Amino acid sequence: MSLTQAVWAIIRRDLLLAFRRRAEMANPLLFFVMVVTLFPLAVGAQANLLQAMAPGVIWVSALLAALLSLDGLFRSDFEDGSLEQLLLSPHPLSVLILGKIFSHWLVTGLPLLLVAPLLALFLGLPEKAMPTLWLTLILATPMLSLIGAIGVALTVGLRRGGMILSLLVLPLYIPVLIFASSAVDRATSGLPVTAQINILMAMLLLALVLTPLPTAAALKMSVN
Amino acid sequence: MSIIPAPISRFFHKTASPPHFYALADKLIPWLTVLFLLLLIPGLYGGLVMAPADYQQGDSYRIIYIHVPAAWMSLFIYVLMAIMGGIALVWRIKLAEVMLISSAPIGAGFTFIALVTGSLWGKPMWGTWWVWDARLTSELILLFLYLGVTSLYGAIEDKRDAARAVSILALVGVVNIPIIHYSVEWWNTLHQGPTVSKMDKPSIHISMLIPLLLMAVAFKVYYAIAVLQAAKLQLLKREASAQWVKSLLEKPQ
Amino acid sequence: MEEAIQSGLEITDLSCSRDDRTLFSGLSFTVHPGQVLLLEGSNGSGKTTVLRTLCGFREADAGEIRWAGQSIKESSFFADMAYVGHADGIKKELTVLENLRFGLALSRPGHYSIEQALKKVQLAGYDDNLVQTLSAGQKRRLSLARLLIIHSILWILDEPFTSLDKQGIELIETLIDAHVNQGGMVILTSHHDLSLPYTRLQRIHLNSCH
Amino acid sequence: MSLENFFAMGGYAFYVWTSYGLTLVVLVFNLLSPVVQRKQLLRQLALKQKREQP
Repeated sequence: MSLTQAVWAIIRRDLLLAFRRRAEMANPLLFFVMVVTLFPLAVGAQANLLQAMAPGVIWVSALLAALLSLDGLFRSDFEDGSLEQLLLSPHPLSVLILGKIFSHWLVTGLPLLLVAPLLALFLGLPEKAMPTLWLTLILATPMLSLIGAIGVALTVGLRRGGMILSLLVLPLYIPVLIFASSAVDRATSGLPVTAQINILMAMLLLALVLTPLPTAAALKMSVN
Repeated sequence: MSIIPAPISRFFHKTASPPHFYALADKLIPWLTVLFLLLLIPGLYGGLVMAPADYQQGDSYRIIYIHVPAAWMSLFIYVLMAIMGGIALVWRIKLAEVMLISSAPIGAGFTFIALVTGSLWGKPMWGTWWVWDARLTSELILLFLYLGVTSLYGAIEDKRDAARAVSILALVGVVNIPIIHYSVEWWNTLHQGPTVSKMDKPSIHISMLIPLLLMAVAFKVYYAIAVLQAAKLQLLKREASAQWVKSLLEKPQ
Repeated sequence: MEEAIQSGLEITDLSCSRDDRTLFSGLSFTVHPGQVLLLEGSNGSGKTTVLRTLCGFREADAGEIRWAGQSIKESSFFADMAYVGHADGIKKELTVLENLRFGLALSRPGHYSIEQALKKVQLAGYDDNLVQTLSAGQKRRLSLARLLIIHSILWILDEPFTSLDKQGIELIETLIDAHVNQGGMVILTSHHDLSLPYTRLQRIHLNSCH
Repeated sequence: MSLENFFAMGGYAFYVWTSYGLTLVVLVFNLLSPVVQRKQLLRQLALKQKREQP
């Protein structure tokens, strides 16, 4: 069948799987909310302090939640042999992988948008910063999935890949963290954020083009 | 491979064959050591004795002669590792894999030196051991990248797979380094204002510059020696049952 | 089947090592249309590695694999083959039908419809059952049903008879026989001896080189 | 310039000499550890070879 059909089939199957394992899928989201809740408890509940920290806190928590969810991207496919079948498909692996990453983002990245207002409420983030928070989440969470996919692909064959995964992936997340949280930070004080948003968009395009290839190469190495 | 003329390609394959390279390394190391000392001694003398004290920072600036070359080396070695990774992935040359993984601890060492000396230099200047200065922060992230490479290589049991994984990682890392560097610079100017970093441009006088360049070249030669030593070890590990290792063992040491 | 495949699969001088140990070396064989190749050997003799090298998961240290007279990277090899390994590539949270449809989507359609294939492996009527409710033998048969619905000339099967009972084994043998009769090829490893006509069956014994 | 002045480094002796000392330690370690490990490996391999073909 055609490549588009194959990619759609992958997306449909992964969404269906996520739906059947929904209890598991909610974990990163809960983790995200819980990490954000910990901050006021640790640093004190002064409104101005929390508000100043809010963009950073939200983005660090989003990064950690993304990291936690990454393992689900290829793990079960690796264990039950589906990954081998994916490799044997006559279609280009890097495109098929994009389908997997897209559905992973739909399941783990997109829900962050839904809880974002809750967090803004917790941390006293001004309402005028909400659109920017959403925009950065829309632009940056796909990047977290794309970049993270390289790391998971490299470590999926390891029994204790988790620790190494964070060592590999977190440094690569730093630019995303810097620009996304700075955009939200500026939005809270009503400053323009076009520069940050443009950079995030450019980085997203770059990630879309550049990450599938190394991910495919790494998966081939892992299946070996 | 076909783009490269046959004699050149043959030359590379011969040089890159493990026994040939092993012997070549043995021949090169003494010469490189002499060259290293010829650069190091005048470099140190010029830097620690001849060069005048800085009018603002006094003698503390003399840390520059290791801090800056080490910082240069840390980037240089990572880029070199990525090139080796590319060669290893495209042409499947075992030597490139070996050079890549041999470089990692040396590069991490230089990164560590750049960090610690930066902090030791910062203390008298800023009054604290650590400032989130752009260069130090980038250097810290670079250290994480190096540690990622070494721990990934260590974690994968089959060393051929491990070399492939590390090659991919080094290439991904090298694409990210400019992005990380740029974003950190940008973040730094945003949050701190440009006054902090006197460290980047001390008023450089020619008598200060020459030892700096000597030290920079000396560090490069040191890297060549260290990487050859490490590569000899890695080659032996990877090729332990090959014929050339067996005949090497029979020769009287 | 297609004319181009007349020469089948040719392996010359294949060798493979892991870490420092040679798993096999100088392995050569040819599989023609209508033939079954049975790889035999003790545990650890590299049977699975041979199959995984053929699938392109592992790179051989030396040697050549040719399909229809061309090196496998240039030929239609990956579109013409199907593989069932130890892990059968079946999702236990999906139904029988969903699994097969997904398998079909990744590849080209073959001789049989999903319905026919399920009947052939005696899983008719299980369409909407979740795979996790099936027995181990049924799962095995489901993974083999995938071979029937996608276009595949060469089957590569790693221990296809594990967790199958006597009837199950006979069923798979019938399927293999039918596939070979239509000009297909099969390479498999098995502890169980095949009851196929001797002319069809080629055996290769891998003795581990220590 | 006296030797004493040289070692005092204008009052920055601790920072300067710690930097140079640490650098020396790291560089020497990275140079010698593969040499030591290689010697060990060669010894092991030689022993193994002797065992296999007496």
